[in-house]
Amino acid sequence: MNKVLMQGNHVIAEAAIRAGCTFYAGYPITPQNEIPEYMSEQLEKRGGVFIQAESEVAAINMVAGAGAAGARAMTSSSSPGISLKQEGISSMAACEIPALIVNMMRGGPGLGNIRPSQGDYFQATRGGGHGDYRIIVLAPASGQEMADLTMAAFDLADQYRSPVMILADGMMGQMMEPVVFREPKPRNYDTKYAMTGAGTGKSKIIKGLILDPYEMEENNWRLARKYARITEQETSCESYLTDDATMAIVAYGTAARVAKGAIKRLRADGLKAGLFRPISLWPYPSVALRELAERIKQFFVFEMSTGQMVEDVHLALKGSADVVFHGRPGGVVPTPAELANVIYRQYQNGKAR
Amino acid sequence: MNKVLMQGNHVIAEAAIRAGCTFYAGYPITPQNEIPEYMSEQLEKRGGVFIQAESEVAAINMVAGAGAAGARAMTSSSSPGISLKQEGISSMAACEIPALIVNMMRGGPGLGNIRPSQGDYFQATRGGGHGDYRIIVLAPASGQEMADLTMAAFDLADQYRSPVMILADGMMGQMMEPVVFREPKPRNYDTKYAMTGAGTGKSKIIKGLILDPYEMEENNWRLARKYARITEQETSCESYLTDDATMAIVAYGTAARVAKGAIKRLRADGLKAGLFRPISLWPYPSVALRELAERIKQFFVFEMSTGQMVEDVHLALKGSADVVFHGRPGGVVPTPAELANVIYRQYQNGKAR
Amino acid sequence: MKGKITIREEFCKECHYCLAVCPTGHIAAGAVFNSRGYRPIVINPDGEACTGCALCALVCPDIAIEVYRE
Amino acid sequence: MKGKITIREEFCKECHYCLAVCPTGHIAAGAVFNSRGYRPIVINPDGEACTGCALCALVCPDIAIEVYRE
Amino acid sequence: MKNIFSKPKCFKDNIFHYCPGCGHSIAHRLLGEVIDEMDIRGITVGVPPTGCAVLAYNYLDIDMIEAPHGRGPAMATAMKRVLPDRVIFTYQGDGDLAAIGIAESFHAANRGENITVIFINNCVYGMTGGQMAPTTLLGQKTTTSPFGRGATSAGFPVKVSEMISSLGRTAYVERCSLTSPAGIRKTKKAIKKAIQYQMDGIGYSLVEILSPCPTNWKMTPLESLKWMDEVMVKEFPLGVFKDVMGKDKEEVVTHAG
Amino acid sequence: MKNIFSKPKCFKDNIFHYCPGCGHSIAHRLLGEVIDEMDIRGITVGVPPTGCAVLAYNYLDIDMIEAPHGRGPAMATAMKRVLPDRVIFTYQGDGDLAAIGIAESFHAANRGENITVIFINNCVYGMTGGQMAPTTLLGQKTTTSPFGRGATSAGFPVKVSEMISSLGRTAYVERCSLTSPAGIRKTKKAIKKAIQYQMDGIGYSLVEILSPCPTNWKMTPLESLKWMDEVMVKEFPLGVFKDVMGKDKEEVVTHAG
Amino acid sequence: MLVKTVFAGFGGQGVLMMGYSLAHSAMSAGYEVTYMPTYGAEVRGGTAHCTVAIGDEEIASPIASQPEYLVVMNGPSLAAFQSIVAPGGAIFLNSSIVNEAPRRNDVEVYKIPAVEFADRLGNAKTANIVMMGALVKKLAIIPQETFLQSIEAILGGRKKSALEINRRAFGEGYNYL
Amino acid sequence: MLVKTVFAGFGGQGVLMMGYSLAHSAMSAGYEVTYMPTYGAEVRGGTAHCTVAIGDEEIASPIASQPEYLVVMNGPSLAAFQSIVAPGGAIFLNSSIVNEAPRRNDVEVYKIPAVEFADRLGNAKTANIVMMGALVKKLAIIPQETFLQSIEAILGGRKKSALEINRRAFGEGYNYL
Ligand SMILES: Cc1ncc(C[n+]2csc(CCOP(=O)(O)OP(=O)(O)O)c2C)c(N)n1
Ligand SMILES: Cc1ncc(C[n+]2csc(CCOP(=O)(O)OP(=O)(O)O)c2C)c(N)n1
Ligand code: SF4
Ligand code: SF4
Ligand code: SF4
Ligand code: SF4
Ligand code: SF4
Ligand code: SF4
Ligand SMILES: [Mg+2]
Ligand SMILES: [Mg+2]
Repeated sequence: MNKVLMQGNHVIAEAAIRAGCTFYAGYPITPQNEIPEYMSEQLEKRGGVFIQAESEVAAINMVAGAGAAGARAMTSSSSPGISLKQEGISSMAACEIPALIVNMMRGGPGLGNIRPSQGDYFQATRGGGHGDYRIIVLAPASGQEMADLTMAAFDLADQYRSPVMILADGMMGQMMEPVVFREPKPRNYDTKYAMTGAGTGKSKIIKGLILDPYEMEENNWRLARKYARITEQETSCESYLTDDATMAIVAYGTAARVAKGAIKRLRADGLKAGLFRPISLWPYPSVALRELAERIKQFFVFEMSTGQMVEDVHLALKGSADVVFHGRPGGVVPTPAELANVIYRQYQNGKAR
Repeated sequence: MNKVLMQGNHVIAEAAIRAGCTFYAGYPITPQNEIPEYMSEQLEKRGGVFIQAESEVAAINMVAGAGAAGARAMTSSSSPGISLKQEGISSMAACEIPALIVNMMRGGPGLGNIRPSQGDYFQATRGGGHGDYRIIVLAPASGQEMADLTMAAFDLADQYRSPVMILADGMMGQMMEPVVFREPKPRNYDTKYAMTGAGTGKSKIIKGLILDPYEMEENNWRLARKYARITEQETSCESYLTDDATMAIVAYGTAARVAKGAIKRLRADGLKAGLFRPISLWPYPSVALRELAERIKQFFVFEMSTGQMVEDVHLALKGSADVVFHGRPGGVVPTPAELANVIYRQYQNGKAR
Repeated sequence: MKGKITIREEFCKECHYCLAVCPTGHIAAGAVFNSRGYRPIVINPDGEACTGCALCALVCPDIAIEVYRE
Repeated sequence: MKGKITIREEFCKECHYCLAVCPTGHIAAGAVFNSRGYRPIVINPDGEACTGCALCALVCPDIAIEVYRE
Repeated sequence: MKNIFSKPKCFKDNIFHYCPGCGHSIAHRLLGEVIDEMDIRGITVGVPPTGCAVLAYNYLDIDMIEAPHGRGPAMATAMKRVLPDRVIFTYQGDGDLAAIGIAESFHAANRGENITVIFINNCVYGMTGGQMAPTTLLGQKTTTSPFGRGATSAGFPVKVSEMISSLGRTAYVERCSLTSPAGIRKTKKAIKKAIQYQMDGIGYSLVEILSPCPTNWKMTPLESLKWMDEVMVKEFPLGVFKDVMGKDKEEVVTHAG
Repeated sequence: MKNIFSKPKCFKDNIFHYCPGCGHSIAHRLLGEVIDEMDIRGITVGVPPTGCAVLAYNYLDIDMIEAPHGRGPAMATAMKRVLPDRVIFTYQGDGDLAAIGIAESFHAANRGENITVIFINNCVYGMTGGQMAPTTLLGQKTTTSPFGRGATSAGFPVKVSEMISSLGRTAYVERCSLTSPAGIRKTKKAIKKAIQYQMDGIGYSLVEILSPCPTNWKMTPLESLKWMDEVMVKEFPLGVFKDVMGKDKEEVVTHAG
Repeated sequence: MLVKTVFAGFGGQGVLMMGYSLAHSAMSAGYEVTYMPTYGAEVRGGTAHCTVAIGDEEIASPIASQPEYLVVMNGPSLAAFQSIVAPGGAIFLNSSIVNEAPRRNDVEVYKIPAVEFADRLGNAKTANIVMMGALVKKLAIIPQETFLQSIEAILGGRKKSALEINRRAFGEGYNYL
Repeated sequence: MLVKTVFAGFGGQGVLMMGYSLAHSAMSAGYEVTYMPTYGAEVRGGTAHCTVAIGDEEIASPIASQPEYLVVMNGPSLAAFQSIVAPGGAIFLNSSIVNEAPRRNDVEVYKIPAVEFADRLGNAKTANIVMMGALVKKLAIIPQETFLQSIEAILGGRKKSALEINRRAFGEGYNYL
């Protein structure tokens, strides 16, 4: 097994190519420029198509075209660029076009800055676009997971004919870690829908327009059932040191890494802390969290935002446990020690012991 | 008081002009074309500026420019067009530029159709754009409210230096009802920030870029405090026949109208139904709903979507009452009788009596 | 008779492009509504014979005319 | 001496545009780093006198040169 | 007697949803005839627009994928790059191509994507009820230019063929009109040539088709044709604007036929 | 002795964040000098881009409002319409103007908005680390064209001045270069004229400024100037492309100065 | 009280105007009222229709599922809409154009040769006003004069003579039943 | 074990390369490792820096708050970063360029005249490798040879002679302390 030291952005790009991605379109934006840069060189060398699109809007629609034409296709951007893709994403969800969308989040709203942040959780999980739809959102917390989830994302996209998003941030994108690229699954999905010309058979249509409201309603429920199926089958999370824990931090991505560091310190200081880390942000691992809440009654939600995922925690727990929120928005990544201090202060009066 | 019979779209446009709106930019899309059409004629006649923008993206940024220049400015669109405005909205929230954005929702996702729908609730209330921000979202349920809330929206926008959205749908936009235009409040707000040239004084900057993450973090919390202030002061809702009710429908906009019709029927059939109607969707009237739940333990959430606002109901109630969801997505507006039937079936076994 | 046309009455939308181009006056405006609210053209009882030139079909936006020739 | 320049050392970024245009060779590359890691230009001890032509300032991207003339 | 004219083979037999006298359905038919004649139904993918022609797939019996308003060229770009041996065309209105989609149109053309753009210029946003389009004529009244389009606030009509043909890597650009049998025949020839160029790998082609929208022009169909011949074509002269295989710019004829 | 050259009065005294030899700060200074000379600091509003010049407000002591990437012309359009007696300019890079913002740029120009666009062409996306821009030259290596820009996949460089000047309602378009004292003086004159035209109500003006980006070109500053004079200017010839008050197109000079 | 009326016909038959005038006059007569037109591209080519609801309290939904009244201007509209009329309701037929008879036998049917009347008045376009005369009479909740004033308010600065024709058209319908 | 090292200097001094080579060799030596560079426009003109964390279990955060080691290639970087070093840690100074002495007296300070060494080897650009020699020695967790192999792996197909200079530069730093 070949371990390589690679920057997160490169890991995603390389994993994508290994997973059979043959089409990339994107528009530069920090902190994810290394993805298009890598693609511009590697796809060209390895027989794929790289297009630097004129905008994020063009990029997402190119990816829709490539995905509809049967290619494994992807785009990547960061927060403001992802906002521009929302009509396209909604349209792809409606048209059920598989593709990978990467969001390396940065500080927002607006231009904000280019530091790591988690302010786009709502946008990713609630549909920043219009209408009743969801996309699968995966949040890696290490270089290795960047590789693995990128490959998994293409499979999920194919399996459910849906756009899938990798939601990470500037730190995940820029950091280098050792990574092992696993063998991707063979692409073994029905692609009969693909727009390749009708041949001698029936012609195919891909569309989101359904003028009749009752037909549209039925279609909305059909999609809703698909989303329910995904929720049942594709939810994933990690529980870390929760077995004996008296309180659990809930955090994803970069925040979860910081939390792990904090947990070591907290345990050294006598607070039995654990971590519940959602890996799929949509579907949210509500069931697993609820199960955990049967034993643990103190949850400390930590996000690099002013509080977004915390809503999913509340929705999962529905009042069955105490939930405290701590946020560090704007591009700040606190140190494990800082976070441990906050948590320690919160629970030191024996509350959570 | 002069009562006029006017289409919802025209009501909004007229109310806006009366409230001092002097700038409109927008791009055609059904079912809100009558807003730009009205504006193209009336603003021209009444000394304002109408621009048919080249796209929704251009329109929102024009409105940002006009708002920043000190004008009362607005744009309007429907679902797909609103998706395209998300980067602009996030940017305006970051730059704290006041303006009115109207979304006459239609069936989605994607192109969908042009019938009335409520599938953009998440997008409107959770920030379809990137980063930690909120905009005020108002949901009128009658022609009169279209007029009143449009005027109120401009005041809120000025008071909080924030984009404000009117979230309605094709039915609200197309339907005619008698309306009385109230006298708007005088525009009495600090507009020192406006980009009018520095004169002989200090120059001003409007920006969302804050490269230093700690400064950005502080800014995010400052905005969060503003949002908390709005939540405290600007939440609004209507309670209808809830005093003696054993169950309450929770619905907004068009759905709430249908619900009112259903309630009459249900009460005739012996089910003491009431209605809780959020008028401000963000900030959500959680406190009022929670108070209601001290007495009523059965809530029936009805949306013309597959279920979006229901999350806010859960978040407000945190398990303290039973919540049932009923959705009619895709452009369907059920009749009051249909809705009454569903509710009756749900609660007839004495559960809610 | 060299040519012949058949009119697909449900397709015709009464635009009268065909009338304007028919060199022989073979077509006339109709008077009877179809189910979609249009009055399809009819063969002009007073017109000359159809030459099968197909000009009417060429300009017809609704493929409402089929043309036959010997 | 007809002219004179002063160099704002913290502003200079060592691009040497000024060197390239000074008609009198009055400017020379510097050797000492400023706090921002650049070596600002210096007055060339071997150069001719400054004429105050201001070409150096005109091309300087960093407004690092002020020019004086009698 | 032999049938010498009926619907194209690659057509579904649906009644068009278009208004009486609308040019869209003529353009559709011509496309269909070309696809038949070139025998390319099986390898062609069309990208209809958001606009009145959004339902083009109800008529053309070929693979079709809807594009969000204005984004057809971006989609088509990707499809052609992924499937270089297929025939890919977009079909776009003037709002779609020249307003919301100008960026995608400009850049696909500038890149010289080997696709074909069928561009229906009817001076108006048809589908949404007759608002001003980039191509609306000066003085023309629409629902959003109730006093007539004024250059000071809305600018001059956008000349798509002129602009696109000025881009280095475009191969073939022609403007045609549907007002007469000759114009219709010429349009068909242009479509065929455009697709042939694509198949021969010569590059990006655009056929601009002046097309009546009687409904929103508030004219009868026949009045519409007259207005096109007398007024519209003055602003949008017909002719070949670019043909990298022939002379660079044919004489510009100002009337159809 | 009299000070005959120091920072413009309308400048804040901050050290530029630009790289050594970057042309942005020269353009800023020229703008500042023009604002001083025309005495319009108090009535001017600038719209800096998303790009290396996003922080222009750290230097120019005038009212400034940041535009989302590419949207400056839309913002400026509205500001000028709302405040017709103010001087409104956008300041935009080639990515900002010609890639993501081409639609807003094209349409603001086509409407003939009475604004001034200062357009910095440095053949590259500076801020994001040197990716290919619409203006990148054929064969030029960038971080997203590692084998050099190829026409077949990326098309020819976009000629902004040429395209904008072809639009009916634009008033004044000139391309200048910062490679020499004469070029810099000419650039300043162009900026001044552009703003004068705006103040006189003559209409839309655009000054394209060829500007070095040594960092992303991977050259020294002086090498950059040489490359501009020897290579870049061949693709982007200097001169006045449009001047509705003078002759329509001055002789196009191919070298700065 | 809550009365809903659906108007249907081809575009160009003044269907939306009929609904609007009813809603307007009902408003003037002091009722709560909603008017809901068809909208968007679907109007194109096909049939147009609209719904007016008149009530004495706030009207829940402007969309009629079971309207008490249906005014039908052409054959296809009869086919499309007759089934939705509430039992015991009424259908008003523009019998000049609609030859078919309604299949429904649980509703009243009024046949008004509106085009003939209108033609006789010299303006075929007023057929819709003729129909309104009949409808307003049967509705019996809006005073004749209120309706006529609404029509005049809506048509605004039109020529006196045109207004006069409308008054007479209305009268023909009103008196026909 | 968890050791964090911050490298800082001007762009062009090979600062990112130092961090990368350390991370790479630590990975080869079997450790968990993260490497975090500065990124984005802030690199421009200013100082560049990066952080390497080496541990024997999963590393929580790649961002160093209190690094044990600081390698400083120029004066401004010393000013900017000296305060963050953990008490008891160490600062490695490129003393050829950094004239200032650290203010900290709770850390060890190693001054390496790296540019002189590098100049003597005929390639001033290898000053960073000289520094690495000193650092790797003091870190004492990565075998010399492992580090040198990493350097060679990173530089890839460079000329033998260049690689040889690097080896010697490394040796100079290693043996200097
Ligand atoms: C993002 C978005 N904006 C706006 C619309 C509404 N819309 C649909 S078609 C259209 C314009 C149609 O005009 P044109 O492209 O000229 O085509 P035509 O109908 O005239 O053939 C508009 C504005 C939409 N569907 N999506
Ligand atoms: C919507 C959006 N997309 C992308 C970016 C990232 N971005 C910032 S500046 C820039 C391009 C800068 O290039 P250019 O406009 O040529 O300006 P320069 O820096 O070269 O002066 C890009 C792609 C962004 N901030 N927002
Ligand atoms: S085929 Fe020719 S002659 Fe016959 S009806 Fe048509 S146009 Fe007339
Ligand atoms: S051209 Fe076609 S649609 Fe028009 S009237 Fe003739 S047959 Fe009918
Ligand atoms: S002012 Fe002229 S002579 Fe003096 S230093 Fe500058 S360029 Fe040289
Ligand atoms: S031109 Fe300015 S910045 Fe460049 S070297 Fe000379 S003084 Fe320094
Ligand atoms: S609105 Fe115009 S373009 Fe659309 S179908 Fe009708 S005539 Fe054709
Ligand atoms: S990257 Fe280029 S454009 Fe940006 S500041 Fe540096 S030199 Fe100037
Ligand atoms: Mg059109
Ligand atoms: Mg640039």
